[in-house]
Parts: sequence; structure tokens; C-alpha cells
Amino acid sequence: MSLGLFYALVGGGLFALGLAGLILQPRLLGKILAFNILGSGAFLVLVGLAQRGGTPDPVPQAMVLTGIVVAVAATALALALTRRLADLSGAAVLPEDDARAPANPRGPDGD
Amino acid sequence: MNRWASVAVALLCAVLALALAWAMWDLPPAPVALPAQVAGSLAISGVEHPVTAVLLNFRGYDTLLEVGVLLIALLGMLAAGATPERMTALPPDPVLEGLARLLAPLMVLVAGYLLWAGAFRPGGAFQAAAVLAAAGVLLRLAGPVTAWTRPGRVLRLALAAGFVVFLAVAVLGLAQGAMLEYPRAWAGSLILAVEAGLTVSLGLTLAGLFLAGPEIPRGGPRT
Amino acid sequence: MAIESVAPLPWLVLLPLAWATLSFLLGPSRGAGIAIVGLLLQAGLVLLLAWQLTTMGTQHHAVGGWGAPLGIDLVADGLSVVMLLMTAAVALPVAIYARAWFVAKPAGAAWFWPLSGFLVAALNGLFLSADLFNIYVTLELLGLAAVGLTAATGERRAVAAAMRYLLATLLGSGAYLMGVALVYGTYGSVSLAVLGGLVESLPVVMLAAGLMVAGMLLKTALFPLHFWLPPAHGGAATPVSALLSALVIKASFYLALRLWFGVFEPLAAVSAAQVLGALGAAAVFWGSVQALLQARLKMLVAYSTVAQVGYLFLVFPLATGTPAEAAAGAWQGGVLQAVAHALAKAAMFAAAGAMILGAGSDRIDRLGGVGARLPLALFAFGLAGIVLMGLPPTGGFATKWLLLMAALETGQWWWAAVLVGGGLLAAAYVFRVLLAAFAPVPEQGRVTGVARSLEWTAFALATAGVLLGLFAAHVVTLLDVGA
Amino acid sequence: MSLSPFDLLLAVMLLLTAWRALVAPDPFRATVLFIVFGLLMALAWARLSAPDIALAEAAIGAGLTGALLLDAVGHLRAVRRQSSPPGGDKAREAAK
Repeated sequence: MSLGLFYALVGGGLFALGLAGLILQPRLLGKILAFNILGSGAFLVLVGLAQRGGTPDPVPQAMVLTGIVVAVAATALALALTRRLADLSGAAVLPEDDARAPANPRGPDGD
Repeated sequence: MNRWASVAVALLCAVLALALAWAMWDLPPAPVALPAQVAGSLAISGVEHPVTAVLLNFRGYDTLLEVGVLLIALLGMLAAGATPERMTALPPDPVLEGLARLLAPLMVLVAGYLLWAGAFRPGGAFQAAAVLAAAGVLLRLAGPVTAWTRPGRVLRLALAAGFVVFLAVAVLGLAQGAMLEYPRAWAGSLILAVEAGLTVSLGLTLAGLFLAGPEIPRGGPRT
Repeated sequence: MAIESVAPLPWLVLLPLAWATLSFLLGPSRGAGIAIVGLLLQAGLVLLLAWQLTTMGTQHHAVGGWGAPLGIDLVADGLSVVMLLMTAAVALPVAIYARAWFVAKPAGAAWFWPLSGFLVAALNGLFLSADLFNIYVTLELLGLAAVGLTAATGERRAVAAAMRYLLATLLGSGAYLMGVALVYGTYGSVSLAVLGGLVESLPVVMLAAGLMVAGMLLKTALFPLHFWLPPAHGGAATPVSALLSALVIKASFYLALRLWFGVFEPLAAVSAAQVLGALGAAAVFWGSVQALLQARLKMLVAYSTVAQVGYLFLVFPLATGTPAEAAAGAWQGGVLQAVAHALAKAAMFAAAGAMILGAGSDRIDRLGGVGARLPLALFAFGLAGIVLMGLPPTGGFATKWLLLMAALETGQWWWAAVLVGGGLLAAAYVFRVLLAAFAPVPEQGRVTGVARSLEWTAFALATAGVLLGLFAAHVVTLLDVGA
Repeated sequence: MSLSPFDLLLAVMLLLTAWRALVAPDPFRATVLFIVFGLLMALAWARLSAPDIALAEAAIGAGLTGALLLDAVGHLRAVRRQSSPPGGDKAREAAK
């Protein structure tokens, strides 16, 4: 097995792990970590699979650099919203019972 | 979510991981070989380092939009609003402050080096900006820099400068025939100009992601 | 400069980026004027592009002069241009509306203009891009701008809605990115043009297509992945609600359509298309019933979006593996539905905002007296409702007619039942609002007047939704360019 | 470059830290584990002959994201301490 393919497989595992975390983690901070792990998994697949033949490929490498910056931007926004939510409601989970989301078929605000 | 639903989700994710592994196993070589094309056009790209060439020339358009993503993340944070009355300077910490005052200029120097090195070896605007941002975060933690909710005119200009330079270069390219098309002779200098602008603005924006929040709690609850 | 030398494709991205940056430099709450000027210019550019398309066919622009697969290509075919027209037609009136809205209700005004400029740039960029990774970047730009706008009022409800929206949109683009990674690994390119000749039915490509389409379903809020939409669209400032419901969800729908009937066509399975159609049908009924049950006006309108998204997905069973003529009709009907809903829903949110402002409450049972005091806003709401019901001669009728014909031609009568039933339910929730608004003023309440431009822009958008029915043939002709 | 025992170890560590960061009950611990994960990712990038990404991952992925996360954890703790007295306005609002 080539080095590239090996890390691509690890990336697949991280992606699945992040996906499970994003859905199952009730805490917002946990969801944000899970999103970052999911993203790292996709990045590893992008570079690893492209380099499975052994030659470094600058194109996916540049794409991952772009992706890392996008991920940190999204993380910062998510954390700012989490803090704002905690300031307003005193809790770092989504209000009402939809911390169980995203399987919850009904939005909140049914009042 | 109840226990069974959680187990089902976990199982489905495990199946996904296995499916990914199975699908990636034993693929034939890709029919398009971009590394060769990158190498072929590297000489006329204006830089010697292939990743920088892709990032700022071949796929510079991605990078332009990505700088936009950073800027709107900051705008979104400002828009969601940090409660203004929390916006005070941190109590000074003499040890940390001394360290920060020593380290910050050093970090700016490192950022400059990374920026310059990016043209021919690993490094470039993003790495340099990250180091600049780290300096900003350090200064924030140490006390001298205060958090901000509403950036003033000068700060706004500095935040947008990199994006404005990049946009201007994109428009300039239209005169050559295509958006972001660099004139051959000027490609190297234009890319360096874009990168310099980006380093300052991205560094500030990345630091801003940190500074735009409410103040950092230190030592128990505040009023 | 001669008009032929203006290249609309790059300017459609650069122009909104420029006014967004400019309004950011001007400072908080500034920039309405340049935004409106920018959107006017944008409308001109799109019309120019539409003209170029009808006379010269599909338009290309190789960014950086490199050309795919090394560089990124912008391509405008019929579908892209119809989406661009939709964006311009909605964004300009909403900008005029927003300018008056934020005078009356400043909450969320501070960074509205730069954020919406980036939002429009992301939409245009997405509709024009012919590169899977570049599309990922535009998706993130769009998603984060939309989330920032949602959270901008700073209220607990809005911030919670924005957070849920952010997680959904990040999960959607994460799945999409994984798909891009698999595609690049398999073929060594992310250019749609290059991939078009290469894609075949490999397990890895099936997985990539599944992840990308699933990500787009989440972003389009197709039932049962719609949980994030009603609080976000119902809780944001009203001009933002209009932009989100009319345009942002259409971007991911467009991408699903582009992928399914474009590069991934060799793998499109009839069974998967039937599942999408079934989810669409469920969305129509679930969303409509929820809309009927809502106590708040904006939540009703938001649930109506959940229902209307359902119709969009009827395209998949009607145009996958069906005879070419029926498939073409279904495809046209689906795209027209995206446009008709964009105009009508922007009108409906705009009208609802004016009515809420006048009544001083967003509870439907407190709307009494609105009919007498704000007749134009209520009329706009009713007109938009008629478009959503699909009555002739509106744009809604044209889309339902095309979809209905396709359903009957392909012998899939059950989708026809969804179209008719959904129309009746839409009528029910629209009449519920109209009845409430014609009720007398409640004891303590009184309805105040609102800025005229709030009512007029709502009316203009609703009228455009009606007129779309009369000009449907032109839109369909445009849509066929390069298809 | 071919697969070495180091790669196997790195892969196991990556998956393990990611897993532990996701299941850790304490947010601070989860964040520290995530920063370790980011540094391990930087090593993986170096192994994949991607020094640019390794630099960016260490500086941005682990460094800046880590700082942001730690900052948020501290803030959330302070908020919880502030709103913990029973019957506080915020607690009541949250329970609504």
C-alpha cells in the first residue's frame, strides 16, 4: 500500500468519526471539534488519494491550504455564536430539546 | 437522541468508513495528471514554488474568495454582537506583558521571512499571517491590545487592504484578457504585492477572530 | 467602451465583491446606496449576458487565462443565466426594502450591507463556476454570509437559529468536500468540463456523488433535513429572511440539479430519483400542515418554504430515465419553480414584514386591521400566495403545469396528486393569514402605517412572480441554451 | 516513500486522539486532545511531503484554532459560574 492511500484511509476514518460526533455530541463545543475532525479527514483524502501513485501533487495541497483557512473561519464564527448563546441563555447547548438534532423533525419556536 | 438511534448513527458512520476504504482501495491511476501541467507552467507563473503558484496564480480565484470567507466570518462575529459592556482591557500581567513585548517584534520578523520565502520554498502569505495573528493573540493575552466590537476606520482599512489589492489585481487582469491574469513580466512582483497585502490583512483578520469576541475571563466571574 | 468588450462573467463576481468591501470600509450600517447602484449594474450585466447567450450561445471565461484543468473556468449556460436573473431580480428589490426596513428596525443593520454583498457575490460565483472545488469555496462563502446575516439581530432566538444553521451548512459542505476529494483522487481533475467525459459508474464515484448530493439536500432543507430552516428563516431580520428563503436554498438545489443531470448523469438511478421525489412529496405535505399550525406569521411563511422546496425535488423522478420530451418539460418546470418561488417568497416575507411592523406583533391572531391600514402589503401577500398555489396565469401555474404534464406523460400520476394537494394546502394557509388580516382591530391594538417602499417592493416582487407565468416561454428558451 | 511503522503509530494516534477528543466529558480536556490531534496532523502532512500544509496546520489548525477553543472554554466556564445560582434570570430563561 502506498503512503498516500494509507493516509487517505485514515482520512476516511476521521471523516466518519467526525460525522458521528457532529450528530451525536450534544454540546456545541463537541460539535465544533467534530466538524474540524471531519474536515481534516476530507483533507487527508484529498491529498492522500491524489498522491497514491507516490508523486506529490501541489494542486490538492493548495486546496487543503485554502480549506484550512476556511475551516478556521467557520470555527471562529461557530465559537463566537456559542459564546453569544451562552451569554444570552447561560448554556452552551442548542436550546430546548433539539440538542438531539439533526434527527429532530420539528424546529423549535413552536410556542 | 435515544440510545438506539445513537447506536444506529454510530453504525452507519462505521459503514461509511468501511465503504470509503473499499471504494478507495485499488483505484487505477488518475487519467489527468495535473502535477505535470503545474510543472510545465511553473516557469511562467512568476514564482518557483509549485504550491504558491497554484495558490496565487493557477487557482488564485479560489484564494480570492477564501480571503472573502475570512472577512465575512469576522463580519458575522461582529454582527452577532459581543455585548459591549464586556469590552474592557484585561488586567495587566507584568510577566506575560514583558514576554509579549519581546516576542511580538520577533514574530513580525518571522512573518516577513515566511512571506519572502514563499516564492521559492514552503511558506507564504498564509503561514506568515498565522504568525502575525499569533503575535496579536499574544499581545491580547498579555494586555496591551484591547478587544474590539466595532473596528474604526483605520482598522477597517487594514483589514480590507489585502482583499482590495487582490481585487484590484483581479480587475487589472481583465485588461490582459482574463480576471486575475498576470502580465508575464510582472507576475512575480504582482504576486508578491498580493501576498504582502494578504499577510497584513489576513494576520489582522485571524487575530480579529480572536479579538472580536468578548473579553477573556481571568480569575473568576466578573460583573 | 463598446458593449461587446464588457465581459459580464468576471464582473458578476467582482462587482458585488467591490461594493461589499466598499460598504465595509464606509462603516456600520452604511452602504445602502452603493449596494443599490451595484445591484442595478448587476441587473444590467445579467441582461447583457442573457442577450449574449441567445445570440452567441454558452459563454466562457478562463480565470487567469489558464483554462481547465490547470485553472478555473467560469461558464454561463441557460441554467446559470436563469439563476443569475433570479438573483438579480430578487436582490435589487430586497435591497430597496432593506434600506427602509433598517430605518424602522435597526436591529441587525450594522453589517447587513457588506454581508449581503458577499452573499450575492457567492451566489453569482456559484452559478458561474465550472470547477467542483471552486464551487466548494463559494458554498462556504454563501453559508457563512447567510449565517452571519441570520445571527445579526443578536437576539437569543436568532443566535440559536444561526448556530443550528451553521452546523447544518458546515455538515453539508463537509460532505460535499469529501465528494470532491474522492473525485479528484479518481480522475485528477475537478473541472466539470473535463469530468464530463470521464465519469463512469465506479463505487468511488457513486460514493462521491451520494455524499455531494446528500450535502446539498441538507443545505436545501429537503424533508426530513429541514429542521434548521424554519427557525433561521423565521427568526432573522425580514430582509434577510427574504434573501435566505428566495435565493440561498436555491443555490444548493441548483448544484444538486447541475451534478445529477450533468457530470453524474451516468450514475443517476431511477430508484434514487424516486426516493428524492418521495421526500419532496413528504416535504410538501409536512411543510404545509406545519404552516397551517403556526401561530407566528414569519414561521408560517418559513414552513411554506419547507413545502415549496418539496416541489423542486419532483424534477428528479420526472426527468431521470424518462422519455426525453417529458424529461425536458419536468426540468423546465423545476427550474421555473425555483424562480417563481424565489419571487413569491421574497414578496411574501417582505409583505409579512410590513404587516408585522404595522401590527406591532408577529402573531397571526393579532393581524386584525392590517387589511384596512396596509392594503397594498396585504394585496402583495395575497398575490404571492396565488403564485405559490399555482393558479393561472402566474409563474406558479406555469411550473405546476409543466410538472403535471410530465407526471401524466410518464404515467407517474402520484406526483400529480402531490401537485394538486399541495396547491390546496397552500391556499388554506394563505387564506388563514388573509382572514386574520381582514378581522377588526383587536381591543388594545392599533395598526400603524409603514414606509411606502416596504409595501411597494413587496408588491413589485409579487407582480414579477405573476408576470413570470406570461413570460415562461422566454425563460424556457433561455434555459435551453447549452442544455 | 513507503509505509513505515512510524506511519502506523501515527495513524493509530490520530484516530485515538480524535476519538478521545470527541468523547471526553470535560471541554478543557477535549480541547487539549484536539490540539494534540492538530499537531499529529501536521506530522502526517510532513509524511505526505506537504510541508506547506504542515506549517499551516501547526500554526492555524492547532495553534490558532486551539487558542480560540481554549478561550471559548474559559468563557463558557465563566458564564456557567455566573449563571449557576439557582433562580437566576438566565437560568430561568434557559429553562424556558
